[in-house]
Amino acid sequence: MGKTDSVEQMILNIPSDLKYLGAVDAAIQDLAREFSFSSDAINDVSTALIEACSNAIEHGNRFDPAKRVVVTLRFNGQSFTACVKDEGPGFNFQAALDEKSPPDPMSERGRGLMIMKAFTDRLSFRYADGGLCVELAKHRGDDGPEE
Amino acid sequence: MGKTDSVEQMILNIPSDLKYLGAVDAAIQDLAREFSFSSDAINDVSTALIEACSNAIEHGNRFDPAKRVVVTLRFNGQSFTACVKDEGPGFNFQAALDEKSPPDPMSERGRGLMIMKAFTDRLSFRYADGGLCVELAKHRGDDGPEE
Amino acid sequence: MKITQREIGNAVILDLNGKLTGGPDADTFREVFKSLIDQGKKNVVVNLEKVSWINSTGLGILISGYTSVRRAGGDLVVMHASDRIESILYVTKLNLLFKSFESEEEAVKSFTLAS
Amino acid sequence: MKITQREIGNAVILDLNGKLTGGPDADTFREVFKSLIDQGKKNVVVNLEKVSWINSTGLGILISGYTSVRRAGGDLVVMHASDRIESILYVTKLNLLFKSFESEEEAVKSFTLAS
Ligand SMILES: Nc1ncnc2c1ncn2[C@@H]1O[C@H](COP(=O)(O)OP(=O)(O)O)[C@@H](O)[C@H]1O
Ligand SMILES: Nc1ncnc2c1ncn2[C@@H]1O[C@H](COP(=O)(O)OP(=O)(O)O)[C@@H](O)[C@H]1O
Repeated sequence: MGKTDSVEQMILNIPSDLKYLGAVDAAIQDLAREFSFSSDAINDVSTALIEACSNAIEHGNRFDPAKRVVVTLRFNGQSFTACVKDEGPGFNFQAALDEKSPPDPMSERGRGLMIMKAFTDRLSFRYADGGLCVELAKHRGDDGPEE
Repeated sequence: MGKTDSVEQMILNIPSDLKYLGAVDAAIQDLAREFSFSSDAINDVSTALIEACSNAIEHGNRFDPAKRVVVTLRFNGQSFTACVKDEGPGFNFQAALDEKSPPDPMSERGRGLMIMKAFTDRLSFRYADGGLCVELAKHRGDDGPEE
Repeated sequence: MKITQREIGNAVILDLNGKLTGGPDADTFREVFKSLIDQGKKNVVVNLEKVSWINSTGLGILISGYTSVRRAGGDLVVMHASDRIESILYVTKLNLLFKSFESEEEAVKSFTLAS
Repeated sequence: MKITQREIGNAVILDLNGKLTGGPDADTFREVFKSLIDQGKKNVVVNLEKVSWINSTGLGILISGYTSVRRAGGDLVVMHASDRIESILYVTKLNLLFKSFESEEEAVKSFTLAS
């Protein structure tokens, strides 16, 4: 049974509403377990993915009920990649990615990108189909030390 | 914030592979909890939905890796509806729905429709976009006795 | 789905872990039962405690196990089924086919009483 | 998210249940803290045992609670955080801000030692 990359993918399409984050989290956790990810790696990908979805809902779509967030999950033998696409204008992600100093410890915001960077092996942004797409990648984590 | 029916929906698009059923199950369970379904109703919709997806993968798409199953979940205040769409030729669902006698107790197959009927308030089939769509509906179950 | 096997008295306990959905699971299950019967072990308790859910194909797998041990003069019972699985057994009337127990002790004792 | 409140000695324990994600949760949380401080209760243990996950907005909610009790001369600590939540606290260095305890006893005792 020949399997291509596009075959082994699950797509979740949700409204711009935080209520749906739990369903995304539950789905990615089950799938990562199904693909034999280590429990640390399962936690890491779920955390990073939920963070990307939160930003897409809040900053990308600004909770606009008419806009959608589309999450594409791809597993192959060793790793997982995800794309979280919103319908927003995007932002200066290069500056944000280059930012090295952590936010003020007492600040209530500004830790999302830091979390996504810490819990993935690769994090990138691109514009696609009239929205921003955040791409995350993570190794399955059975043959190397977890961070 | 005006909400229409199409807004409050989540769409899951999976390959024709049983590995993905767990992610669908996990998502529907979390969402039903989020929408305050009773725990009996949560179990019932999950069971019926998984059964519909199993049939779509096995009988509809015959495990063809190039074919997809698209699950649309809709919640409103009181109830849940789902559509499970495959890319297969369909079957004589009217005869199957009219069937009143249970399968032979020792038969290893033939209990899927019976389960879907038992765990939903409404079950129907229709053809759409070159495939079969199974529609399930279930009340949220807090103000009436469970079956 | 993972299956681990242990014995108490004249009963074999199969601890299942995962989801029971057909596909590759069906073959694994059939092989386990074949090998049990070859060894003359025919009283089987299927522990569903760690089975999060089951579909109708999964029920078929249980029935195939049931059929093979009955043919060999034994029995199959289940234990620790969740509410969700209990209600599926009830709706399909499979609760009339294989007994369902809440404790391992009762499940194991059921074979002694029957024989 | 549900919040229930109980007291042990001079500590208030907030048992959270659900996901900590911002939105309406943030307002609920702020009101709870406002009312606690109005009553002069400023040593708070946030029980995360039943919190399945948290995002960065949820962290912000914890920080806002922390800020308000510290301003009132009290403290906020967390307990029973899952591995997943612990690793988020670690990565964001918030483990340096609020202490995390594995037992309720230790969490409650932390206030007596500090004051
Ligand atoms: N999907 C997005 N669309 C638009 N802007 C975004 C998106 N994701 C992040 N941003 C911008 O990057 C900033 C930093 O994001 P983040 O580190 O997650 O912190 P926070 O969400 O708490 O502000 C946000 O305040 C926002 O301006
Ligand atoms: N999505 C579908 N596409 C085509 N045929 C279907 C579909 N769902 C059910 N069927 C047909 O209905 C029959 C009965 O289904 P079911 O009651 O679920 O039992 P089982 O799946 O064990 O055969 C199937 O054997 C199949 O022929």
